[in-house]
Amino acid sequence: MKKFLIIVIGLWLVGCSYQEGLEVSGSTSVAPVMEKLISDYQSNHVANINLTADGSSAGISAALEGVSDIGMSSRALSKDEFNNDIDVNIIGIDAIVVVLNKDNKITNLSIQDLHDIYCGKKNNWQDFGGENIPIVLVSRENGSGTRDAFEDSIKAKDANKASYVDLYNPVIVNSTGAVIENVKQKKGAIGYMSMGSVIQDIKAISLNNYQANKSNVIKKLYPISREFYVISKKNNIKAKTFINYILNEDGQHIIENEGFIRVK
Amino acid sequence: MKKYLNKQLFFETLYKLSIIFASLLLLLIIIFIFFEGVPALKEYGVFKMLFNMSWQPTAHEPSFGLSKMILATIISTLLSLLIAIPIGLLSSVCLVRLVSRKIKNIIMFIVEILAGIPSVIVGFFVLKTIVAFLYQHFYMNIGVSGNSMLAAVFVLALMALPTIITITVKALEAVNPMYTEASLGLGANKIQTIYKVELKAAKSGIMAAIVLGAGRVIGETMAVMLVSGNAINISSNLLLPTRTLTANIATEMSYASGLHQSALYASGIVLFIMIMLINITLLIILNKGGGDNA
Amino acid sequence: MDNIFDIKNLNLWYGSKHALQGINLRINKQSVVALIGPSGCGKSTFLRCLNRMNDLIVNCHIEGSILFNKVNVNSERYDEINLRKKVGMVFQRPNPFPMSIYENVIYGPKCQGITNKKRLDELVESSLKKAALWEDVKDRLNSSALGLSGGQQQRLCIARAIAMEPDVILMDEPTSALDPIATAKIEKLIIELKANYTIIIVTHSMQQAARISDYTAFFLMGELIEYDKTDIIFANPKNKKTEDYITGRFG
Amino acid sequence: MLNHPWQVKLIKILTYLATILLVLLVFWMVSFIIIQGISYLNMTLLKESSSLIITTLMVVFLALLIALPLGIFSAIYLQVYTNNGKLVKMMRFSIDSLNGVPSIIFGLFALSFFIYYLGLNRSIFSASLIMSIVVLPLIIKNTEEAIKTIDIAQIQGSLALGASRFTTINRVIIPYCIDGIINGVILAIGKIVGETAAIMFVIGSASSIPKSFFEPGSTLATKLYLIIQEPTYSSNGIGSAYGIALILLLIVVLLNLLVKLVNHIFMKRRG
Repeated sequence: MKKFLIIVIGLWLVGCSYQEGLEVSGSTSVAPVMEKLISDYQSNHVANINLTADGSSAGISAALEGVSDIGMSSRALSKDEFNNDIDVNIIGIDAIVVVLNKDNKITNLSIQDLHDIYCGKKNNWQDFGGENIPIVLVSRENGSGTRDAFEDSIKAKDANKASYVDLYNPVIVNSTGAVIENVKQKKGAIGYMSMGSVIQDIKAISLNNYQANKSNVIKKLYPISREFYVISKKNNIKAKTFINYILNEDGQHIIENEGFIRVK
Repeated sequence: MKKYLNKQLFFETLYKLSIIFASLLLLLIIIFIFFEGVPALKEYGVFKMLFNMSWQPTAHEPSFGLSKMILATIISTLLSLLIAIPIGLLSSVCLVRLVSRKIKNIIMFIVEILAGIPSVIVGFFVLKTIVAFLYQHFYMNIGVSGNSMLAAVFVLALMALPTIITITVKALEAVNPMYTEASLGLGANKIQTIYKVELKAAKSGIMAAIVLGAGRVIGETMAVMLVSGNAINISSNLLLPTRTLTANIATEMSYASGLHQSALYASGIVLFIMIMLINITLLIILNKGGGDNA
Repeated sequence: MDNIFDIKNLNLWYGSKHALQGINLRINKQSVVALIGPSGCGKSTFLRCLNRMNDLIVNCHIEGSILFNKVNVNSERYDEINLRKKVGMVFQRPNPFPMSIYENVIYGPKCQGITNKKRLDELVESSLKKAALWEDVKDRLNSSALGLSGGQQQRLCIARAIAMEPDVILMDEPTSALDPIATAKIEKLIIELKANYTIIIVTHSMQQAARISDYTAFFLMGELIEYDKTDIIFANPKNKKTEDYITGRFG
Repeated sequence: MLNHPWQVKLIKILTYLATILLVLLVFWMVSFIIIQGISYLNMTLLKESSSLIITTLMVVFLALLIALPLGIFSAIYLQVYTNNGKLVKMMRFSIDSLNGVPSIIFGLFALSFFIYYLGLNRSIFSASLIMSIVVLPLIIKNTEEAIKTIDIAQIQGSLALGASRFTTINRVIIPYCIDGIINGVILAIGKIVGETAAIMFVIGSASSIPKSFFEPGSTLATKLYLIIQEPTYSSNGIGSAYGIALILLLIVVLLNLLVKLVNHIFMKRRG
């Protein structure tokens, strides 16, 4: 009986201590690609990097207060967030793609169309030249960076940045895969996700007649995209070396094959 | 003798510590849930949180109105009981009185399997059958996606059945045989005896079964989240999607932070209070009705 | 005086236990028959055969014929529900249902399909009057039956049985759970009921048998030892075993 | 109601119908999982879900390692050392209420207590801690039920022979209520294997076999939830979800058979 107690207490203590290292926190949309960057960086550099995905605003404030060495954000910093002892770098651009069911004949929609669809003004594919099938909205949950950026671009929010979409019976899911699954299963479904996540079971369409490719996105012809920012203190050398790794060839290569658009 | 005594003392204190720790766990849970949930309650106000309709956690001035979700939780629970109680009570009566002991044991084994099936599998099953069926046949209606209150009610009814049946069967078996004999003695047949006398005598046991079934259902998360569509709305059309308190927590917790996360904990507090109310009503039922089938 | 029950060569087994052996007995209409004997002698088992309550017991096997108004009721073809309409039963411990007095009395008739309110009210009044309970409860018919005293509850059970308008009322030690005053009231009631019902009563008390019964049957170890008029049984019984039991030498 | 023969017949039919409907519902669900899952139940799936099974076993092992002693000691204290005072009623109510707490609330508590307050990272260890709390009431209640069935004569017999309460516990009570404890353990395993909401915030996720308790992991149930949501990211899509669901179902059926077996053995021993 005594042996057992010692084991339990031992397990408890070991659990609590974990190694210190480079703290990276912030946007949930940037986190997946950051995870790949970290594991690649650690394979040939001695560094212990800890990643937490708790949202862009949390990442920005953590970097400003120095709680995290590097803050990730999928939205631009607001004026009062910016100060001059931090530097802000764009490491990649993520185009948000609108996806439809494979049987849906529609191949292009305008930003205004998307606004009408997600704000319940139009609810049948016939209005856009498709079949007579009601539209089923598939949306991400509150707090998802992708939803935030998408609804900003199509102006589906009111002045208080409160989303209208909830009023029109959307199917709300909390992962990209679930968006794919719902769009794949339901004829009338419409969804959105990062360009890199699209697979052949569903159909990505062009917006304002522009395909979501590298040149259209960089030239801002493709209407819905967002930059991935990393924020760090100027004097933080460890952070700077990791950021330089991200901005040079092998970092950018990883960003590209994760489906995002490289900046360098 | 000295060594022996303090070994006994050691273990008896260990017994005491164990039970004290076990009893304090509930308190620990209450403390931490309230600790996390209070900021949002204070910031947004308890009254507004309970009765405001709009849930916009990521807006500039966020609103954390839970009323639509509280209503969805209550409605889905009541509707699922509306299905589970008749089936549960009727099959319990059948098991206790109308079928042979062997058949009863087989069916009770099946009920135990249903009780043991993880809720994620029940949700998965309903997602791939009922939800798919609803969309195939009702996709022409605006807003219908298969994921709906109806699918959630079906899942919750499946969840409530084992609880209701096991406890109702126990209650019926505990009915004093003198009532049965008295009724049969007066020329009543088996069905009349069961429904006019035995169900009345086992009344408090059956009420406990229903209340426990409600408790089991109101806290269900995984299965509901998979099939309900998670849209924040309440509508008389059961084919439209809805979101319960539990689904709200599970859906948004992974990416929530700051006040948003605290608001999710607050919806956990609301759910917890609902469960405690159910436990207390259960206590009242069992104490009050304890005597009538002595 | 033609007989209401004619039992011929009745045998009963609980699994392997031979509880009733070769019972032959005739019971006349409008008479009170007492069944006496030491505990476990089978008198209650015999009583329960008369309204087939033993059917409830799982491994109970019955042979022989029980003629009720010349019809053998101890067969699958005869519906025991009809039998129990005609043969009411009162149990040892008063067992009114957890309902109101009114609902208790009309329970039987309602199960037979009598739903006309006026008819039910008449039945309630006549049954409670016959059971000498009407005066005590006529202004609180809707109050719970569990609120009555032990004696009143037993009389309510009798009223409940009478409401079925049976020919026979079986009573399984009806007063053993009651105080002497309530017992006296029940005994007086039984004697009055003799006018329109046949009453078959199992009792432990030989004084009770002597006081209220016309005929007495003495059971011992599953056999019917002697059956005759009550005063003959108690004055000069033919069988030695009956005499030993009556004078308390064993049992 | 029920006073006319046709009403009686109707209710009788409805009673039988309800039971048939109940059995059909369960058969429909079980057969759906089996039919869909059987074609995926092959070596590749077993190899692929080996990490899930190992993780699940690790959580079961550690959760029981904590909950068993705690639960048995608590049950013993409640049954042997206390009368039914006010304090004991409070303790019983809090344990019964703990049993009624929905698993999502345990998930919230685990996140705020283990992860934020104690600073543990999202790992199998944290999941095991919360699961030990979830199953604790089950262990206590089953052990108590078993202790209750010991007839007082045996306990008094031992005490009468001068044995202290403590030795009576070791010699009479614990050996006697082994089957109650085993029942509790089997039910607890069933609950741990099927649990998702209570551990989803604290267990993280992983696709390889965990090297230690302090790594994130995926149990059969949490992985099933992920695959149902995102079938495209798993090797044979929704198929592996059906496969895992079938494995989980087999475990549940096995556990229920085990309970029947244990009751049968000990019923004979108790005579």
